[in-house]
Amino acid sequence: MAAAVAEDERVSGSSGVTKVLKRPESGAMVAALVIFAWFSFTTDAFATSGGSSTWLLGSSTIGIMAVAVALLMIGGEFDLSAGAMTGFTGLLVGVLTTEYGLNIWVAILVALVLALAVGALNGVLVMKTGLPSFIVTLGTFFVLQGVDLAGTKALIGQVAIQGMSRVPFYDQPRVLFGSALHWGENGSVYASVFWWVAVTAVATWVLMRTRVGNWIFALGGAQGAARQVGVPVFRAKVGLFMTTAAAGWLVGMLTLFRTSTVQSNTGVGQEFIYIICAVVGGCLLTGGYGSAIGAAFGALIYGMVNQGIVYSGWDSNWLRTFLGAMLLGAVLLNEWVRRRAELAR
Amino acid sequence: MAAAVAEDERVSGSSGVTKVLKRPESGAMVAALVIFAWFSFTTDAFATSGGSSTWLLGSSTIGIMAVAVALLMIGGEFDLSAGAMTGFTGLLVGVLTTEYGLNIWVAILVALVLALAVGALNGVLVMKTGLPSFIVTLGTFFVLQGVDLAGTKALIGQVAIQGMSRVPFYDQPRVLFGSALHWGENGSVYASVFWWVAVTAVATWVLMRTRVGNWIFALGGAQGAARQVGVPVFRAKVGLFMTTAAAGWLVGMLTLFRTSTVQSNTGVGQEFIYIICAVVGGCLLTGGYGSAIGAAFGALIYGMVNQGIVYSGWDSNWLRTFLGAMLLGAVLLNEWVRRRAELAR
Amino acid sequence: ACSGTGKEEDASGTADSGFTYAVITHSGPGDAFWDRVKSGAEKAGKDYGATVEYNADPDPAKQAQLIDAAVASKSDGIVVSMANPDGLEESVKAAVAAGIPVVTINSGVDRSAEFGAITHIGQSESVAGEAVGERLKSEGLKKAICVIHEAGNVGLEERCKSSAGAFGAMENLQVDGTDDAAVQASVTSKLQADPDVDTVLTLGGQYAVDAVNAVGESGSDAKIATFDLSEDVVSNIEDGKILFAVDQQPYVQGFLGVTTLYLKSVNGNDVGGGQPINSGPAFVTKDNAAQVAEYAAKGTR
Amino acid sequence: MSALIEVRDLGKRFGNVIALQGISTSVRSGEVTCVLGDNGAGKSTLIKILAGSHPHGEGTLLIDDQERRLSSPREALDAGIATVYQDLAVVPLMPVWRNFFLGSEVTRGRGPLRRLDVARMKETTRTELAAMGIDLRDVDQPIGTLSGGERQCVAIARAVHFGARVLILDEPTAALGVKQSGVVLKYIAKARDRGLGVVFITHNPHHAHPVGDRFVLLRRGRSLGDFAKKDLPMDELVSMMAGGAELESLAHELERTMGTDSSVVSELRADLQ
Amino acid sequence: MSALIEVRDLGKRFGNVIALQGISTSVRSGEVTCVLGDNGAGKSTLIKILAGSHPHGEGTLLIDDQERRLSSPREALDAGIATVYQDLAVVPLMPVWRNFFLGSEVTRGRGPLRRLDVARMKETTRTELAAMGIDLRDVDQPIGTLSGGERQCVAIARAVHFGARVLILDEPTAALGVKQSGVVLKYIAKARDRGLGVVFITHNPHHAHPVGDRFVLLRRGRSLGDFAKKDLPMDELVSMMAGGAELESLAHELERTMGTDSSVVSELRADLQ
Ligand SMILES: Nc1ncnc2c1ncn2[C@@H]1O[C@H](COP(=O)(O)OP(=O)(O)OP(=O)(O)O)[C@@H](O)[C@H]1O
Ligand SMILES: Nc1ncnc2c1ncn2[C@@H]1O[C@H](COP(=O)(O)OP(=O)(O)OP(=O)(O)O)[C@@H](O)[C@H]1O
Ligand SMILES: [Mg+2]
Ligand SMILES: [Mg+2]
Repeated sequence: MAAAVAEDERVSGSSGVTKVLKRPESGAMVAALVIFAWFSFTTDAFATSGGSSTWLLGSSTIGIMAVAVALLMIGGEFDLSAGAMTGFTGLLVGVLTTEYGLNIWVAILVALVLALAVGALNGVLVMKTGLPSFIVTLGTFFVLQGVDLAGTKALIGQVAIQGMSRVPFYDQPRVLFGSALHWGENGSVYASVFWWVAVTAVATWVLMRTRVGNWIFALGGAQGAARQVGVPVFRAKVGLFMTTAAAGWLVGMLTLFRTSTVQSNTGVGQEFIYIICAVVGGCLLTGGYGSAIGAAFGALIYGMVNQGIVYSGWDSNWLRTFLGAMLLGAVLLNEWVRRRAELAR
Repeated sequence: MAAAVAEDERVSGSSGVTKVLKRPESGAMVAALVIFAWFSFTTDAFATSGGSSTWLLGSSTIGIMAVAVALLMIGGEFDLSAGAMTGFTGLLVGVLTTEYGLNIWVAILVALVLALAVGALNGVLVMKTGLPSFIVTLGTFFVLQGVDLAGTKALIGQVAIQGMSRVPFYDQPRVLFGSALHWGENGSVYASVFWWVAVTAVATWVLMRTRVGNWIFALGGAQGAARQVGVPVFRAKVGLFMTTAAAGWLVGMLTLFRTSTVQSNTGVGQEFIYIICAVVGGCLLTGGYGSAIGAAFGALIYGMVNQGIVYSGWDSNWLRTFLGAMLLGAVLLNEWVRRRAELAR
Repeated sequence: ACSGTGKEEDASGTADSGFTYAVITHSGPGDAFWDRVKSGAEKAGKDYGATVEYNADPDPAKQAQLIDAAVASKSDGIVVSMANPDGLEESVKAAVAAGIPVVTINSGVDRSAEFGAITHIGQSESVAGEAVGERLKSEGLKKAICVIHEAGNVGLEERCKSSAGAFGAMENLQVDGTDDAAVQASVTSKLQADPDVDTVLTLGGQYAVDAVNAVGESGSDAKIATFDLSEDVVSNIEDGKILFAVDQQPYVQGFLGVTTLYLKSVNGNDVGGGQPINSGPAFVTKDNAAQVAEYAAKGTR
Repeated sequence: MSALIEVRDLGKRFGNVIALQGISTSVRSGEVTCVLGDNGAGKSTLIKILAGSHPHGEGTLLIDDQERRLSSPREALDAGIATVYQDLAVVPLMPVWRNFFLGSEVTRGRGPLRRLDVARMKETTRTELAAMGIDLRDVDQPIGTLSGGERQCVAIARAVHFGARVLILDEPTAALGVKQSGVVLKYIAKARDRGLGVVFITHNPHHAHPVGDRFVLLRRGRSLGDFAKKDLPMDELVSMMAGGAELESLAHELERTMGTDSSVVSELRADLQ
Repeated sequence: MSALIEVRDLGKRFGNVIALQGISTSVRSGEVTCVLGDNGAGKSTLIKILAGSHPHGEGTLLIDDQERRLSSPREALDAGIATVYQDLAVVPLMPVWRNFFLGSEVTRGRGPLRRLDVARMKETTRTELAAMGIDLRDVDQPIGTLSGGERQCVAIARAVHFGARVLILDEPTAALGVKQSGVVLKYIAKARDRGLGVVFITHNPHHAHPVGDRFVLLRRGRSLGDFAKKDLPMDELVSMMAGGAELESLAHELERTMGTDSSVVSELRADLQ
């Protein structure tokens, strides 16, 4: 039968707009716009240069992790150790430099290697034991949390890194991880914002345009089928866990070099925020569907709501209530947009 | 073709033992035994009457929630508001009685009704919007957390209920929820332990021997298929969410009437402990498989490890590390037992 | 038992006296204040050749279980902080009834004697809070925010509440204490949103450092005060970036708690004679910062 | 006699995909309605509408002469319509017997003691399957571990067991061996004789023609007509299903590759005559 | 000529279920090996062992005369064995073209700029499917929204496209219409002519006989023998597949319900002669 060159009579017209709106991230984009507009109109400072600096900063570190976690989630796994990892790497660099006088660049490298090792361990455990990653990485999370607290305490006698800024060559990595571009009245765009954009761009490229991206979708969508058509399931999964760990390292460095300190409970409890952002950004919890840009927008929504509530001057005891209501609103809007797009003619 | 009455030649022999070991909870049972044996031998107080009272008590409240959460998880959903719910109901009764002088039984009833309403809301939102329950109940969790904190502060000016024991008729519900049977040297079995056993028994009965139980498995295993064969999906799901909320209420009452106080952050962060216990007990995170007894054993493992570490006198900074390692060990053992059973001839 | 992970110069200690003391507080994991209480208790244990087992849980129900566990394992004494006395009443009374000496520390001073404790060491958060509030007021400050880094924590709420009581216009700001970027961003936002705020009160040394960054960034000239010390806080005080820090001397609370139990064990003493013992509060300002810097660096102040 | 189910001008679209358009037919008591058509013609979609699994778009759906809009399979089941779906509607992790009775469990006892009658359900499952020529090793094994055909048989046996007035079967014989296919055809004939209305989808004209009373032909979402058996002899049915001319050219081509004596070719030729 | 794949005394069990026992056969270049048998006989299990999806239990598996134990489908693919699984091995949420090329993606560019050649992959998918008589509306739609037969065609087209030396097909024609079935048979014949070894599973003796060169019959996990085409005329094949005597009684029964003139019955009768 000849291939139908003309428009198929079984397809009613569909515009370019609905095609864009069908993407997983479309809903989150619209929700982000709505929230931005809302806070811009209702508060004075939100949309100023100074105001936007704060919520961009707050979103950026969460955003980097959310993007990595989104990749992993599309691949069908969770990483609950991601939050503790940010503290772990920061503490490691802090301890190695302030207490043992290691060269700061070497310390940064050591932290990266260790993070990757933990990531690989997560991946190998998940694949070899067949246990759900939720449980395996929860185990690593607990272990890391204990190591962060007890290890730091045992090595430096306190529970937070102190005196980081007096470490030799501190300023070199600080340029990379902790500096800021100033603009407007009192706006500053931190390095982490640029990292965030870069990570999102790379992740999107990988996901949409490379073989590995194709595999990630397949792993989450139907691991058995992926295996049957010859996707290297083991390597791809372990790689995903290592990616998340590397992102944890990056965020650890960003935190350490901006605030010049890390505490032993840094990042604990954040792992769910990352997952939330990924889901708000359109990722399926069950894997196989989602986007990196979406997760970045999810983080933006979270960051804007978090700071917007402060700008609005609402009683901050209710913070969590507002946050919950807004997140729910955002996902509802998100879902609604996507459904509309799918039903659109 | 005649039905094969004689042993089918395509089935190699299988003993009764492997049949038992194939149940989802078998691994958790073995793991619980191992952990009990370990702490009994390595510490003095663990297996005494006084020692076992503490870990039984600790396991019981978690266990009640874990069983309810396991039902929900088998049905394919999560409830992240379960932890905050325990605080919410306790605070509600506390505020209504100490501040507004409401009759204590009426207050308890009001709390139950409100809890069920929140549960129903969770369920209806999940079913009507098609959003994952992870996100919807996370929203409710945030909202409840804010209400717990800000509401309590606004109404009674502090964040913990005080003076509960001076409320009229306090002793009546206390018999039901907060009393203890004393035995041995200084052992006491609290009411919550009995409630735990009862809840587990009822849940097991429902799951294994009733129509609703059949539906729960089907909902989690393949909701579409369940719908197609006529299972009332909507009602069953909403019912499950309400069950979890009711369990939250029960635990709230048990906490309030044993300690005579509840704080505004009671239960926050516990929601994941419940999920962990259910998974350790053999429930699949993706739904469709698991057991109530397993979840109860999961809670027992968690409770024993938590207290056992204290009895062992290990440095509490490492608590989380030990906890993580032990949980991982327990699930690994669990998985190993089940695999062995499945491969057994 | 592997207690004493803090860095100790004298590894020898005294001969083992065979006593075991349980220290049970309402701290969350990794809290810097309670870490110093722990250090003090462990140092005392080491000095007296006793085993100190430190455990903590912010949930009163779980804290009560920890007390029960100490009773079950027949401790020679219990040090307990009572942030929520109602929740611990039964367990503390049971411990006393079982003949185990109990010392309360930090909070719960007004119920201590009633429950049968030997004495109470340190003062409730409210005393420190009031002192901070008054001091801020005397500095001529008008409007403050109190940064709560852990939602619903009884001790933190108490600090803010009593500071506000003494100070006047003070508003709570809830932040996420496990994400320093978020803490800094939230404080900045608050300062931008409300330019009248001239005081930031934080409840932990770590968050004071975040607040210093935030104040710099927002272009506000708000003053910063904080509960608890750390090395960075002390250096910031010396630089004039932090007005003062209030030091409840947590190390003393832990050390004296164990000491009191030890004296009871070896000599039958009832330290304090039924009266509470104060451990502070002491203010660390630019004038005396240099003196505490050394100890803050060691993590004992 | 009036129709059990009647559809008029039915249409359905998924987003911008038009899956069905302008379909009219009826299902009568004691009759087998065959729905035939190419892959992707819309047969399963039509069936899912009748079974309450998808609500319909345009057009009207009459059940017992009442205009209805089924919003759940439960409604269809309550109206006496039992369905075997092409994707089978089984829960892979659940034991065979639980799947068999899912949604229509047998209980005994009363009040809070009302419980599943496990022994009876297992027994029924075993005998119903044995009657189809499937002797399972163990009705307690998860249905996901059965072979494709075994699963198909479970689904058919279930629908036959619970079918009250209308039995809908979507390609029930596709995964089945010759023997099992024969059994299914027998079931269809029996159901018809009991006075049920049957809707039967198949690609195999040799299965459709002997048991069918009326034939609905779909092509690319549209109906090519609704024929009574007498108006549609076997050969015409076959050529309509495969689209005459195309089949001719296919036979030619196969002849070249396989030789004229190949039975595929001769079969095709025979069908074309 | 030596065999591409040879199995000797192969066995496989799942827990205490013995799915296969003592199977011996071979796959040769330019030959079609048909595997026949009842539902649940173990055909898919055998195929999954050859495709590397299950490791085998007892017995030996030789590929190119080397003893092998395949532990992943990748190994089988690398040995030139492409498979169409009965459960299709597709990822429902992914677009059709991504499924088509999954695991064997076409890229362009080099180093970090190496990227998927989306346009080419889409085009290939479209043309390969059109060649099977499936004209998709949109190769970008999730494969989960295709009809059963359309999905089947994607899986077949994929295996044919990537099949290097051995092509394994597990009931490829089950969900297909007459026309598409013919196309698949043509593909099989073509692949054989190109010198590939083909393993073909089907329930339809009319599909198996014309294209098959050797026939392996399975029953309840055991082999009933491995026959060359010349030793096994069509009628004997049919009666072996359905189990002679049982078929006879079935024909009787159907005759009673449907009348002697029914074509199912006459077909059965014809097969039995
Ligand atoms: N949920 C859906 N979303 C989008 N398109 C769909 C959906 N379900 C079905 N379709 C499309 O509608 C058309 C008809 O599908 P249907 O399953 O009814 O075909 P069929 O006649 O049963 O084919 P087969 O014989 O292969 O089973 C198909 O082309 C399919 O792509
Ligand atoms: N993972 C498994 N666990 C347990 N039993 C299994 C498993 N896979 C297959 N079986 C059993 O092995 C037997 C053979 O199954 P198989 O799928 O190979 O049959 P088949 O010949 O392909 O049948 P069909 O023609 O119906 O597809 C079946 O009875 C099935 O129940
Ligand atoms: Mg179909
Ligand atoms: Mg098969």
